[in-house]
Formats: sequence, C-alpha cells, structure tokens
Amino acid sequence: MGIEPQFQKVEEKLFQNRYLVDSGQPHIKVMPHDKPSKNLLAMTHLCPAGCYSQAENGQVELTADGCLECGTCRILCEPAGEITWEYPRGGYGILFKFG
Amino acid sequence: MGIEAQFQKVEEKLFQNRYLVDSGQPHIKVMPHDKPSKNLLAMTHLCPAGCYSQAENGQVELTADGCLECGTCRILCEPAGEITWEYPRGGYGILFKFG
Amino acid sequence: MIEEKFDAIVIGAGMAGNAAAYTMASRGLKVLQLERGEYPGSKNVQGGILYADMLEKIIPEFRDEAPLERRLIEQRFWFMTDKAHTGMHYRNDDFNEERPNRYTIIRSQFDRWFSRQAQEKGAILLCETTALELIRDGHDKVIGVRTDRSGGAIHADVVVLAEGVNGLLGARAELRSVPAADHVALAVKEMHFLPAETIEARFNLKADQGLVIEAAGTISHGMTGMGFIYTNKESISVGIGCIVADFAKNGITPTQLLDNFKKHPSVAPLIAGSEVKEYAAHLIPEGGFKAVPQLFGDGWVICGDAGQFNNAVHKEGSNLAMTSGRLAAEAIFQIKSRREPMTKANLALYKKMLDDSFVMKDLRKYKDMPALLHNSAANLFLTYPELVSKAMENFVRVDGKTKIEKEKDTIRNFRKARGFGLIGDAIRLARAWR
Amino acid sequence: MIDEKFDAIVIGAGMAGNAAAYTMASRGLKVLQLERGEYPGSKNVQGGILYADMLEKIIPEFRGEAPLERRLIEQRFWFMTDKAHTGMHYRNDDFNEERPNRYTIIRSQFDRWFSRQAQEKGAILLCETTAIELIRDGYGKVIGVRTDRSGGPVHADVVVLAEGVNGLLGTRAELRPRPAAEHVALAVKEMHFLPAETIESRFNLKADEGAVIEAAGTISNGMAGMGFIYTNKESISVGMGCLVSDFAENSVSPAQLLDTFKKHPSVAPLIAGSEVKEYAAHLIPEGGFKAVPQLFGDGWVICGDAGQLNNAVHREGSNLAMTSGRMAGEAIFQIKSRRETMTKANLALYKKMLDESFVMKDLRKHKDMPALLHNQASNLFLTYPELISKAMENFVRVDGKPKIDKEKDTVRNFRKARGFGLIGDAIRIARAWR
Repeated sequence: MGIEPQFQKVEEKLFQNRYLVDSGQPHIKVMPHDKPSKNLLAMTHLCPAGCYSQAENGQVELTADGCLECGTCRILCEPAGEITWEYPRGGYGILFKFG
Repeated sequence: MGIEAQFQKVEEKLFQNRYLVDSGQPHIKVMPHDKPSKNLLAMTHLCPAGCYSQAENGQVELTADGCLECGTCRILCEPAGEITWEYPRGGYGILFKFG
Repeated sequence: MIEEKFDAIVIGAGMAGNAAAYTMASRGLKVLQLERGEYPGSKNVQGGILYADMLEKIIPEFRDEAPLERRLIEQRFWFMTDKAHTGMHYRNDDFNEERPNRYTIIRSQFDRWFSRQAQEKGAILLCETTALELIRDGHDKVIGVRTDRSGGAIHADVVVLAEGVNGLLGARAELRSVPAADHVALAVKEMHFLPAETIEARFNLKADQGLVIEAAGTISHGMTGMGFIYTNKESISVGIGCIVADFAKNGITPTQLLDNFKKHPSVAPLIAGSEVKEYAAHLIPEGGFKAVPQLFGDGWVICGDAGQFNNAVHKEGSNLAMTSGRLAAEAIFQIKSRREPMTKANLALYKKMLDDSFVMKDLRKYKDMPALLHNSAANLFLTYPELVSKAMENFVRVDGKTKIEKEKDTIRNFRKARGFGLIGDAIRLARAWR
Repeated sequence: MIDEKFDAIVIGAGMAGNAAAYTMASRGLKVLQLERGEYPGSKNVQGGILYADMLEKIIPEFRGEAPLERRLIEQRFWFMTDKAHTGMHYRNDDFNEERPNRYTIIRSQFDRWFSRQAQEKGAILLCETTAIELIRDGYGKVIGVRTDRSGGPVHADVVVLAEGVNGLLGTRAELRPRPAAEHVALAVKEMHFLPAETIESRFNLKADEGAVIEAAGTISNGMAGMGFIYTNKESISVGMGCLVSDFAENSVSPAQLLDTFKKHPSVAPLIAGSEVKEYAAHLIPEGGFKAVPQLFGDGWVICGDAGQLNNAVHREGSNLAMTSGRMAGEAIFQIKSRRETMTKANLALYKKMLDESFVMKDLRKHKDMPALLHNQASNLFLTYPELISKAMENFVRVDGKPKIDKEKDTVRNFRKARGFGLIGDAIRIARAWR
C-alpha cells in the first residue's frame, strides 16, 4: 500500500471546529520584516492551527481564520514586536463546542 | 436484597467438568479414625472439589467422584497415613477439556 | 453602557472567574462578569479534570445538577517508548464513594453551568465582551475597565483578573509580564467520540466510572512534555503538550506530535474507530512557584491560570483555579464588610489566604521542578524511558538467558547511559520533589 | 503387554514428557510414552504460558501448526487490596515480532499436539495407562515399569519420570520425598468464555494479541499466594493459588478465594458476562532450588514438575519443564550413542547440562525466596498492599491537603506499620532476589 499520508493535515482537523470569523479584522498581525526571525520561522511548524506559513519571498505570512487562540505566537513573537496579538472581537473566533 | 449467595457452591463449579467416574473404585480412601486430625479437618474446606465433609458423628468422609486429582490431601494427610492416595485407573477420573 | 458602579468586575468566566463571581454574588456583592467568548467555556480548553473537594467549598451540592462526565476511579502513568510503555496504575473502588473526589468534565458545558449558578446568585454576565484596558484613578488605583463594546468604561471597587494564561489585560497594564516561553506548554487535544459501552469495555469501567492516563516518554520527542487520555461519557480526550521553548527548537509540529501519540500501539486500540469532533489547542502555565507574578495591587487581584496557578507535577489546575477564585472573593468580601477600600494593603489578605492554603504550599514544594524538567528533558523524556523499557523487556522476555545475566545487562545499560549521572539525577529529582 | 525392550520409557505426556519423548524419538531412539489420562493433557492444568524459545530448540517450526492461543504483548503486575489495586504494567509492540516470545496455550489441545509430534517421530504413546511401580534389577537399577494394564511390566534402559508434581511413581520408589506442604501451592482455575472481540476490547488487544495479569495482595487472605488472569483466544483463564501449608491453616476455601478474586472491582469488569466451562485445580511446585530432589540415578531421570523445576518467582514453569525434558533426552541419546549404559554416573551428564543452563542458575538465584514468601506472607500479602494502596490513594486524591502533609502521612503509616522492619524487609527481599 502507498505510504499512507503520515499525518492528518491540520486543515482536516480544524474542519470539525466551530468558528465565527471576524473577516477583514484579523486579531493577529505580522509586522513587516525583511528576514523572519528564528521564533517567527518556528511558528510555521509550531502553530497548532497551521496559520503561519512562509511565502516564496521568504516572508512569514499569517491567515488567522483558523486560529485556536492558544497564544503561542504571542509568547514567542510579541516580546520582540514581530507580531501584534489581540483577542478577536467579543464572540468572534474559535467557539469550542467542548474545550 | 438478601445476602446474595456469597459464593458459588463448588458442585455448581464442577457441573461443567467432564468426568469418567470409576464408580465402586474410589482412588482415595480415608482411613478409619476416631477423631479427625487437624490436617484431615482442614481438607473439609481445603479440597477444591469439596469431596471431604464432616459427618454428624465427627468423622471426616470422602466422596471422590468430583475429585480434581490436585493432590492436596495427599500432601497433608498421606504422611500420617490418614488417607491412601492413588491415581484413578488409567483413563478414569477428571478429563480436562482445557486444563 | 452600564452606569452604576459594581463592587467587583470579574474578567473571564473560566474556573477561577466563576468561582470568584459566585462567591462574591452569593455574599450579596454587586458583581459584573465579562466573558469574551460567545458563552462561558467557548474559549476555554482543558484535559478536563474537576476536583470536587474545591467546588464543594463553593457549591456544596453541585453534584446534583452540574454537568459531570465520569467519576474517576483509576489513574495510570505511562512511561513510553516508540513501541512500548511501562506503566504504573492505581484503581480504587472506594473512589466510587458517595461524594466522588474527581470527575472528568467538558469545559464548554461545565463553565456555562457554573457561570449560570453565579448569575442565579445575582452576578451579571456579559458575554462577547473583551476587556481591553484597565482604568486607573489619579493615584494609579484600578477603578474599572474599558471593553470593546460601545459606551464608556465600567467602574468597580476591584477588578478580579481571572483572564487565563494569556491574560492580555494584566500584561498590557504591566501588572505582570508576558509568560516566558519556558513557563508555558502548548497542548493540543482532540475529542474522540465513541459509544459509552465501547469506552467502558476498553477501560474496564462500569457506567459513569472514568479513568485517566498520563503519559511521558519518547512521545514528546525529547521535549519536556506529556500526553494524556481522559475518558468522558461518550468521548475520549486525547492530547499532548510540550514546553513552548522546547517546541520552538524542535522541528515537529503539534499535530504531528499528537498523531504520533494517537498511533502509538498502546494508544491506538483505545481510540480505534472513534469520530473526532473537535481539535483544540491551549497554553498551560508550567512555570510553577517562581513564575507566579504579583497577585494583588490597588484595586485588582489575579487568580487562576493568569497567576500561573497550576501544579504541573501533579497535573492539577482546576483545584488551584477554583480555590484562588474563592479566596480572592472571600478576601474582597471581608474588606467590603469592614467598609474598607480595595487597597493593595487590604488585598494582601488574599495572598495570605493563598499562602496558608495548599495552593502556595504545593507550588513552593515543587518550585525547582520546572527547571529540573527543563534542563534534564533529554534524560527524563528520552534516555530513561528507553532504559526502563529495555529493562522491562529484559525482565519479561524468556529467552534462556539467566536472570543474573539479564540483571547485569540492565545495570550495565543504565551505567553506560548515565554513569554517575544516575546518582546526580536521583538526588536532583528527590530534592526537587521534597 | 509389549515385550520388546525400549531405549526409554517416558512417564507422562505433559511439557517435560513430550519434550523428552520428542527429543529421543527424533534421534531414532525407541521410546514408549505412558499417559494415565484419556489423552495427553486430560490430566494437566496450567495457567497457561508457553515460552517459545525453549520449544524452538525442540521443534523449530512449531509456530506453523501448534495450537497457540494468543501471543503475549502485555504483562501486568497487580498489588491488590480489597477494593483497589496498584499495578505495574509493560506493553511492547515489539513482542509482535516475527517469532513471538510467549503465548498463552490451552493444555489439553497443546499437549495432544506436542505428543502427536513425538509419535510422528516414532514414539509409541499408550494412554489410559498408569505406571504403578518401577521395576529394578538385582543391583537396584531401574529396568522398567509395571502399569495398571494387564500383561507384564515394560522394560527399558532408562525411565524418564516426567510424571508431574505429585509423581507417585518416584515417591513410591523412594527416589524422592513427597513434596512438603510449604513446597507446593494449590491453584484453582476457571475458564471464562467470551467472544474474542470482547476480550480484545477489554484488554485493548488486536486479533491474537494477548495480555497477562499476575496479582498479589489481600486477595490471598494473608496467605503466600497469587492470582492470575490470562487471555486466550475466546476465553480468559482466571485462577488463584496459595501454598498448601498456608491454606491448611486458613479458613477460606480455594473456591471462595477464587470467587472473591473474581468479584474484585478490578477483576469483575474483565470477565463480566462470561460463561464458565471448566473449573480445575492443580498443585504447583513452589519449593524452588532447595526442594529439587536427586534428579538422576541408575536407570532413571526426573524432569519437569516432578523435579520441582518451576521458577515461582517469575511464574515460569513450561520453560523449565521443556528444557529439562529436552536435556534428559539429549543426555540419554549421548550415552546411547557412546554405547554406554544408563548408570547414575553416566546420567550425571543430564544434571551437568541443567546446572549450566538457566534452569538451575535461576532456581539457585531465588533459592531463598520461597522461605521469605512463606515467613513474610502476612507482611508481603497484607501489610504492604494496604500501605501501598493508602499511599497511592493519598497521592491521587485531591482534598486540599498540602502534598508535604500527605507525604508525611505516608511515611508515618509505613513506619507505624513496619518500623525498622522496613529496612529488614528491604534487605531480605534484595538478598533473596539477588
């Protein structure tokens, strides 16, 4: 049998979750940077929702829709001002059915 | 609820087993005794097949039909000659379906 | 917005926030509770164990109506390698006592229930409201909050910051710093749904009995971290978490770590055929005693995860959260009944209460443990699990080798891997544990 | 009866008897095997673990056709009190290797298969035949056996006494003493039938994987003894055994002991809804090294349970039985091929082989264990299980008591119960184990 996809893709995991996306108002923003720092790069594998990815031009980009609001990127990247981190507006974002 | 029969009676347990009873030729005999020794008395609760019982007159009696041939009574009572212990005749006695 | 002043504003409707709101409201205080989520619990994630003793002190008869999953009668600790696990477990039918000691819970249901109890005591709950900023008076005393709702600030004599591990409000107001990367663990968790009978068969449980598995070893790929498997009524919570600092340095993603854990031969049969209905992630305070910030000041107190109140060694969080929430409320009530202001000096009572309780005593007991776990992570989570597993395989496998030789091999393995470090490890572990 | 002389007569078609008969027959020796039961296995009872390594040395490709139940991938040790158990377990997917190390078996099926293999190599099997008496020549050398069948005795150069723990033949011929009450354990066992899927889900196993549970503690009512739960394909063997000497002084009957074990909250869910199809009882040699009798003499050798060749500490019997049977067969073959007679001096080769193998080395290693278990029975099987269970409950129960106080309580309990005996016990156990 072919190598069965080793890991379930993150998107498939998020598919089950309930979100109220505050479209147009992402609550986390990545500050413009010429070269992504070690921590920012780490987020590309560390973010449990896979929101961070590295574009061809080497910049780290963020699509915050699937964010689980765990706060890891804030821990690693806010101190050096690489990102701004806010809660989504009241009632928006992830809505844990169970938690 | 009443005290649910605390323990399943031994007879019920033996009911499932397969035996070829060598009737008339018990392979274990209890020697006549006036007062049963400590070991012989112990057999009345120790025999896993419940073959040993104490009659009203205090004598310990044996019905060897359900014997599992474990040898415990031989260990305790043969040394002092309280019982004679033999294997049943070839092919007779307990026939373990599983063992 | 709301004009009148409250006795207290509670930020957050998690364990600590609900405990504080309920305790103050039931004492007749005017309480406003702000929750950024759509409903209490919508933003909260936990493996999910509720410690009944602490809740009894708040709502003695909670067992009658609280949404509880299973009462826990067995605890398992697994020391795992890639293919094997050596486990220690303890099961006690006495935990089937009339007032069971621990339950698994599902936070979204439980928090909603707990917050409703506070409302029934008179607390006002405002959901979908994020507190953005603390308002201070001329003397720098906190007198209220500004939220992301239109309308002005809301005022109160004291603000109870039960805002959780991230706790933006407290950090923005410089009441405490952003938690360091090695003081928090990132945990990911899935809810695996299975029929109750299947769960009960697989864990040898009778109806509404539950079981907990805590797992450590190579599953965390050398990082400081642990996996967990908790049984709910019709679902199994499966998760794994590692210190963020370790995670950052390690190449594996949280989902890969979780999938590996789920595929482990000891875990897979437990969740075989399950349907996953949610995938969550959360940070867990792991800094312990040394990471606990200043907990009170003029017009404010901190409780729950926001104050790093989590006993990572025993994996106990909800008991510290509820207790700190209750004690904050009781301190505030006592100050109120003495008609005194919520000054830092008065609110020191809260800290005293915490110091006298198991909360600070236990955290102080294990104050060196986070550092130890962090520094000797490679040993604790890679070397020792392998050594223990090899020793056990050696012990159990019957291959004609004499037992004496087997024992010599095991000792040689331990010595070769750790040499005199063995004694050092033992002493350090003992000291950190005492 | 049979007139011609045999190279060897093997008494008994259990593990040791079949191993000896197969080994000699496959070397071309003329072998007669006597079995008192209706078929090989009909009189044999075992918890039922087969150690593959030893059988491979006799029938390398046995896995192809031997009736095996489950290959064992998990081992659990339970320390039990009336309501609780503290357990240690080890599970390893590597045991799913290509040639698995241990299997559960059902003796009546396995012994019949094993004996048939010996017959296919030319051994003659005579069932329903009880060997009554050893026949000796003028010099006291054993030259044959008289059975309960009509017709005269059967003659052979050597008689292999693989007659099991009771072994009347050897005792009646004063080759060895009847086992002492403290050198044998009476075990009772039930076969609980359940669908394979139920067993697999209750023990978290995939098809034909198996698990073993060894249990000790208050279940033996203060006696030196243990319980066991072994998984077969569609049945679970549940049993309890205690030293006969202890049993004699204890009021509880074996059947009651077993029923109490079955009702234990940790055991009951495993066998719930099962159908019992057999209740068996058997003695297990527990005397260890010091109870091993003279194993060879002019014209005879003893192997298997008849020689107390059972490692009670590790619960290993079938490996010692098969190895001793094989070695007896090989020694006899070597003497035969040197065209020498089966004198005591020559048969000493058998003992030399045993001494150099794990059989005697392991028995010698644990030679003090039986005495320790017997003398310390109440401590090991009552006091310590309670102490450990209380310590674990203390550790796991969350009741607001600081961990330091909990640890002090546990230490106090241990000291109160055992005082300095603690150190004594530890040293005794360590010494007996080394």
